[in-house]
Amino acid sequence: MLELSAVSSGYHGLEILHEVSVSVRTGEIVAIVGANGAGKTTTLRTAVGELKPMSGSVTLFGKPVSAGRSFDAARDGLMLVPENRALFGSLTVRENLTMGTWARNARNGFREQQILELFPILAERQEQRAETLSGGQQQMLAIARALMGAPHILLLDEPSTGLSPKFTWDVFNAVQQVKEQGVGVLIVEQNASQVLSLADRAYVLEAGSVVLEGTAAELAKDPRVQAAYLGA
Amino acid sequence: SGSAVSQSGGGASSSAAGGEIVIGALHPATGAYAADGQQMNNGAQMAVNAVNAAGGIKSLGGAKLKLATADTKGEPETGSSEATRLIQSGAVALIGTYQSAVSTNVAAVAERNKVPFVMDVSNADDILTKGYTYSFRLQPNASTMGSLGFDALQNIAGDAHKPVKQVAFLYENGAFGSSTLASFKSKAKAAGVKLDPVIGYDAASVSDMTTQIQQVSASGADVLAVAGYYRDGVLVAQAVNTVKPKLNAVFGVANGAFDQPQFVKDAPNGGDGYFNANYAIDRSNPDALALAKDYQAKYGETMRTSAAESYDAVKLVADAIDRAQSKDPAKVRDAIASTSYKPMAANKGPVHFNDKGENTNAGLIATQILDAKIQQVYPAAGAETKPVYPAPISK
Amino acid sequence: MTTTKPAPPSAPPSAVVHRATRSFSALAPQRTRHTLLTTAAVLAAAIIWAGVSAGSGTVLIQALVTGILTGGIYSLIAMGLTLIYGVLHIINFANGAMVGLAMYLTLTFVDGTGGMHPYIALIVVVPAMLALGAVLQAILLNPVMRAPLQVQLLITIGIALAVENILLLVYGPNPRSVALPGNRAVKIFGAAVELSRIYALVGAMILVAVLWLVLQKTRTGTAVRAVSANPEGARLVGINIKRIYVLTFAIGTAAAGAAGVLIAPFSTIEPTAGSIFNLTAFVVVVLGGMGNVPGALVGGFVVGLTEQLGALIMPGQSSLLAVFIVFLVVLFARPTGVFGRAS
Amino acid sequence: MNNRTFAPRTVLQERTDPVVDAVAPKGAGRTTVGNRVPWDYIVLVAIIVFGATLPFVATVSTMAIAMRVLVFAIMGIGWNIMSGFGGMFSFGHAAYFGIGAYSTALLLVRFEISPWIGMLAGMAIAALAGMGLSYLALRYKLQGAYYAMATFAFAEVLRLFAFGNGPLHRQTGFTIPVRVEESFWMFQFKANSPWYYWIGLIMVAAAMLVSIVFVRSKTGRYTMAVRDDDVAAAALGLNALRYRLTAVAVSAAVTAMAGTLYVQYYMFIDPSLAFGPSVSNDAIITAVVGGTGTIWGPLVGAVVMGPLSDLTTAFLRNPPQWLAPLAGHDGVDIILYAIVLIAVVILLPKGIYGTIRGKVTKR
Amino acid sequence: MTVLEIHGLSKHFHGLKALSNVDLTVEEGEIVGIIGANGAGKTTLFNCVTGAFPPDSGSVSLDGKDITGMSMHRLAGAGLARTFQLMRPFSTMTVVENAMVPAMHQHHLSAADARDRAMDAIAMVGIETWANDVSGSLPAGVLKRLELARVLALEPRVLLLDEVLAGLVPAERTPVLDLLERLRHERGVTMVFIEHIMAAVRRLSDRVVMMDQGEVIASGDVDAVLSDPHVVEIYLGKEYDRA
Ligand SMILES: Nc1ncnc2c1ncn2[C@@H]1O[C@H](COP(=O)(O)OP(=O)(O)OP(=O)(O)O)[C@@H](O)[C@H]1O
Ligand SMILES: Nc1ncnc2c1ncn2[C@@H]1O[C@H](COP(=O)(O)OP(=O)(O)OP(=O)(O)O)[C@@H](O)[C@H]1O
Ligand SMILES: [Mg+2]
Ligand SMILES: [Mg+2]
Repeated sequence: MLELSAVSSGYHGLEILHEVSVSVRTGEIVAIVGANGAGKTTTLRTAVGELKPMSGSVTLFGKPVSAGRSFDAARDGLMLVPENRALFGSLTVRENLTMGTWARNARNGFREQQILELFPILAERQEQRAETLSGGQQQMLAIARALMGAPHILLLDEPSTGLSPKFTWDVFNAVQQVKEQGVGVLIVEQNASQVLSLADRAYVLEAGSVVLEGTAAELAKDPRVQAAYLGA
Repeated sequence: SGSAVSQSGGGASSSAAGGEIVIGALHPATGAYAADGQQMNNGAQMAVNAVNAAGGIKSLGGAKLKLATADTKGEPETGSSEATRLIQSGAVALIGTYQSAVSTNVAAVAERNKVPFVMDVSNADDILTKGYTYSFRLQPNASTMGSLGFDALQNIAGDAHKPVKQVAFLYENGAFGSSTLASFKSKAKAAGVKLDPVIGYDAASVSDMTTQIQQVSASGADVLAVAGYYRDGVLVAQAVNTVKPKLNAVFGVANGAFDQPQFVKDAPNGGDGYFNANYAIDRSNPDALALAKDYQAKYGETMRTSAAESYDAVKLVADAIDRAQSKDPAKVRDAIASTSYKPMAANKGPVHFNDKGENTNAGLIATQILDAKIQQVYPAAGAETKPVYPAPISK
Repeated sequence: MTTTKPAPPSAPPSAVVHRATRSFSALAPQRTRHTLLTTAAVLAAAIIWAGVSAGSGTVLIQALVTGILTGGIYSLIAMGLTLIYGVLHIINFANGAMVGLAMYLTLTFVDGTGGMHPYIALIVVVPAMLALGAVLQAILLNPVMRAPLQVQLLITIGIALAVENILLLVYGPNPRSVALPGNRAVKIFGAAVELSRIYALVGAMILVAVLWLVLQKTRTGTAVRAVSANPEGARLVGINIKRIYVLTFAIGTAAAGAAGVLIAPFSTIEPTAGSIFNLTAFVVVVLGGMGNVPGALVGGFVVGLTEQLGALIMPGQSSLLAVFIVFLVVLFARPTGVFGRAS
Repeated sequence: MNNRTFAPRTVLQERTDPVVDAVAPKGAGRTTVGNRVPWDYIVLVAIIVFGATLPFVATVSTMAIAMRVLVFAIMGIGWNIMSGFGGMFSFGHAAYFGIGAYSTALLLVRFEISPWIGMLAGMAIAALAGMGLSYLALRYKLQGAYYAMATFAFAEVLRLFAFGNGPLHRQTGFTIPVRVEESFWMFQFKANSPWYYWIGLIMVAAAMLVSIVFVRSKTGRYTMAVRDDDVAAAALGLNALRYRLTAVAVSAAVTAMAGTLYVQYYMFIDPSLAFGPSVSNDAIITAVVGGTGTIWGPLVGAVVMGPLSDLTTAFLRNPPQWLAPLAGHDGVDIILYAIVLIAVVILLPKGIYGTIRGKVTKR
Repeated sequence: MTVLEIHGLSKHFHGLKALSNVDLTVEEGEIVGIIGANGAGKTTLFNCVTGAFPPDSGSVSLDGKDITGMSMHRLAGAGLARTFQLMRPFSTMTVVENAMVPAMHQHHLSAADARDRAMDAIAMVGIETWANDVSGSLPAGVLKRLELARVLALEPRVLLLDEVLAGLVPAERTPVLDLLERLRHERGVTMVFIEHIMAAVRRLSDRVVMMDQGEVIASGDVDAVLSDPHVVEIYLGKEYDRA
């Protein structure tokens, strides 16, 4: 279980997150919704140790996640698919996937075969260099790469950005399958209506603070959420 | 190595007013030419010690000499600013600097500050063609070495009844190599000796000379003359050993390698038979041999000619101060201009400066490596042994 | 070390075509064939011209053979440089100094063991240089890995100055040498060649093969390339990138060390003995495509041959002039190096 | 081309930080072009006035060091214009320095033409050469280290060309003839005359002025936009090539000025002094130690790095007790210099001025 | 009047056909939506039109003048502007300075005037709170809108928008959509936009073009295209109706 308790965090001494508490258990999907600049990305980056919290604590299965050592978090089964995807551009699709297994150790999880079935286009483009993939293809590769690491907890930062509607569904279906494999998923999404129908629980983040939390179904009915995130 | 050297430079600034007389020595103590630079500082220090031990400058009441050394790092602008510093801290005269580019700068500083500058080693002709009146040179300049070198070669070959017919000339394509080539060439032309092929190379970057030696071999030349520095000299020897051209001699013209003790260790076959016509310690002069021995004892390595030149430069300046009976640089300059100092380096007679500041008696000797020893073989007057010509170089 | 700063934002968006992308990946066959054909044609013309200028077949063959052999030496020296640039984006100005240091270590080894074969020094020198490289990266360079190119360049300039002068301090300024037992000249098509230089060429080839295999075929090698491609992504999949940086700089330094050992027998060993190759090594690296290990071998041959043939074609000029002209032409014609891939 | 994610392009600034005075970080009081007190100009005038008094207080050997500082400063300022503000990493600034030096020397020595004219000629030639090279390089999309290497090679080609060229006196180079009379027109004064320093100071001031005006100008802003993202700039109608070439030309011309000052003061130039790699390194060291992409960085860098080697040498000439065993060993001063250089760069990767300014404007 | 005419445009990358024989005509004041699966070639189409790289074959004309392969900055000067799917801010500059660049350059404004115009553009897209932040460290959604603000400051006649709504929450999308409609009505700006958000496609487009594997496979009225079974199958997905 990933747990952020009362985490404050930010950049260059500037506090962006104010005492945010978020938790994800294995086998559940948790969504974070919020406007631009609300601090969603900051939350995820703090969770994996890319950012050092100013106060509060981040723990993964009870063990603290040490800041500056996000690679250790990955090794312990915490994987982030960042907003900018951070693919290995000059490496091939296949090599990107191989690198995904770097921290896998002996964990069970998706097999390469399964992942390629999930993302058939990647199977076709195995020898293509990642930087020449289209935007959407890159997004798929980024998710696939993270899955190769057999994470216990998977963090997704706006995975549907730039994806076609069909593929957004495909990705969400994949997320569902990932969850069924026992992985905990923390997903940040603009596409609130879709993500709330997918998630078990959700948080609403505004200006660096959690303003609402609850089951996804409850939140989807909340008028404030409907106005801000579900409207046209 | 060289550790005992430069402390003496300390505190030069305080000395101007006191009884000590400061002579500034500018040499490359670091960088690619540090080996010579450090030796030259040692040589200069030995001269200072000798003068002081003999009672200092007599005409000034036994005033003691003091050497202020400065590391030029082989950079002309450092040479220039260090020269300025030495002059400001009271140096009566400067000596140096081993590299022509640095000397060019120091000569300008000396001229404008009206402080005499005696070049121990610096061969570019150019430095003294500017009408400078405060700069002097002990060492033969590059073109003198070219022409004297040719004479040496022709005489040695002639004495062995195998007159030179065709010379292949290999030179580093910088100022030194080029001016040596020019004067060698005009002498050769006058003597009716064919100069072919003439091959230049970049001493700083060359890393293999086999092709050049193959060219020499293909040309049918009977002598290979080489004007270059140490590292490239070793490369020449390696290539000669590899290609084995049919040559009567490999003949260095002011070569930086062929008369170095280290060359005997570094070159294939110990560089056996290699000639070099170069400015050198005068082996026929017992004082010079004694000096070299002292040096060996004191610093644990063989004294290089460059160190002897520095020694001479300091002694010459000391003598001039004595005769000038003054620490005034202008008076010292006049005394230097009328010197007749007898140097440790091979010379045709006492040092005599012409109005350009060149030592008209600057001379050179030829050495040959025989039995792993560098032996003076020319001129016959001071020779330690007879030259072996044709030399056994392509065994 | 913990960081309070965020990871650097992703690199800025690129121009349409990435010339600066390092090219570890497979070669684009068509472009490469085209390039090879052009290269072959230019080479043939240069050979004929040089042959005519030289007027002697032996000289020409000697130039070609020497060109290949010196080219091997150059690529040997450039190998560490290209690796370090490819992964760390550091223009390692200290590469030459490291080669020089390795020569002195070889010397010390040979002297200290009472004249053992210098190549045996590899067993000692390579690990020593590996360790040194690791330490330098860990202490001096890792703290500034996010800083721009010139910051790291300056640190390597500082390292070079320090190493050279420490050598001067410890070993003194006099040139030294080590002898290679059994070194002698052999004839190849009438060209005379020292065995030691052939060994160096063979060493260069083995080194290329080893480095290439490691980078392309091993998991760690792929990780090295992954770090080079996107450090943030590498961290996120669990790679400790600082460790990879250290590893890479260590390997690069060890490669310089191996080069130093192999060329020591035919070099004059001075504090600056390695640095004189700096210029040439830069050229080799760029010609081969920065970060492209096999490319460095090709780049070395190009430089070696250009130098030799250039000396025959333009006697009296510095042979480096020809090298730099070829270099500029190639840079403009094939900006990712003769062997690099145009993305 | 959807590869924003990758694009390992070399940028000369750390991206998260503002680099130019005109660009302050969030929340900070902003100095913006044209609407506040022109501090840059005021500071510049103060520096000149203050700096001009140095010859009255300093010893002659200090002045020799001060001259080096001035030469470094001009080179660093020049380098910073194209590499700091323009984002094109020049690893061969010696080319422009050397062109300035050689133009001056050649015209003076062979044709007795005033160094001032030589300087203008040198600046023009350097600007043209820089533009020519950069046109080719940029046309072929050389970036980052590749561009750096092209400039490096260019400087080397010039060095080797001068090295083998008769009319340029090959390796011997040029020596400026010593004149009997002092002369402004011929830029020659008696040894140790403060005029060298004052003229050099004016050159530095001119270089600074060019730098400030450039950064504050529209062209300067466009140049920085192109540096940050050339494709985006082009999509907004900016001719990226034009602004890059402008930056190169200005940078080269400024740097050429340093060549003139060098030649007239030291009275000697040869191929390695003019075009050698260490000259390029000096320009880079000056700018980086001071702070790349900042207006005042190169000046600070010159003041720090110019005297450093003399300081380490002097320090070891009379070392403190605990260092005494090291004294007298040649090379220790250089090792010390190297250590200081490395330490400064590691501790202050944004340069001395860059770091201080970052700290000050943070709150 | 026809503003933009694309004829027979093709482009391939190492044997991969990214565009083949694409034809597209855009009338003045029209808003055309481009949809298509990821990798269909939409961005490549923009790239070829705006001179980011030359097409292999085919032609593009603006106002009847051939502009094929014309450089990007000249096209921008001629009034054809684009945004980037993957944002490209001038990262050392603040948001307002980013927008000042085109304002100064295109319209020769003084710095002060340019700042005013830039502020207007920034306000229009709703990111004025970030105006003085350095753009290198902005959240993605702000950068998206900065892309838009910059081209607004340029005041082009023809605007190519590459997924400007991606990364915005619905509440943030609405003002942008309003803005785009206003631009058309008030300034008569012609627009071609790539978008995966169907609500926006429906609201904005006069006409929709569906691309697949480098080809235009359907074109016409929004509802017609979006209900085309083939489009549903390959692009919208079976679940689309469910949403
Ligand atoms: N590297 C950085 N340096 C300084 N400030 C930053 C940095 N990255 C983000 N910020 C600031 O942190 C705040 C929150 O940003 P964050 O990226 O977490 O938002 P977000 O909720 O993910 O937004 P979006 O939906 O647009 O991705 C913003 O105000 C932003 O300006
Ligand atoms: N520079 C390039 N080199 C090689 N292939 C490329 C390059 N740019 C794009 N491609 C390929 O061309 C195809 C079309 O890419 P494009 O970016 O135009 O897709 P898109 O329709 O914009 O997709 P998305 O909706 O995901 O952004 C993709 O298959 C992509 O892999
Ligand atoms: Mg975000
Ligand atoms: Mg796209």
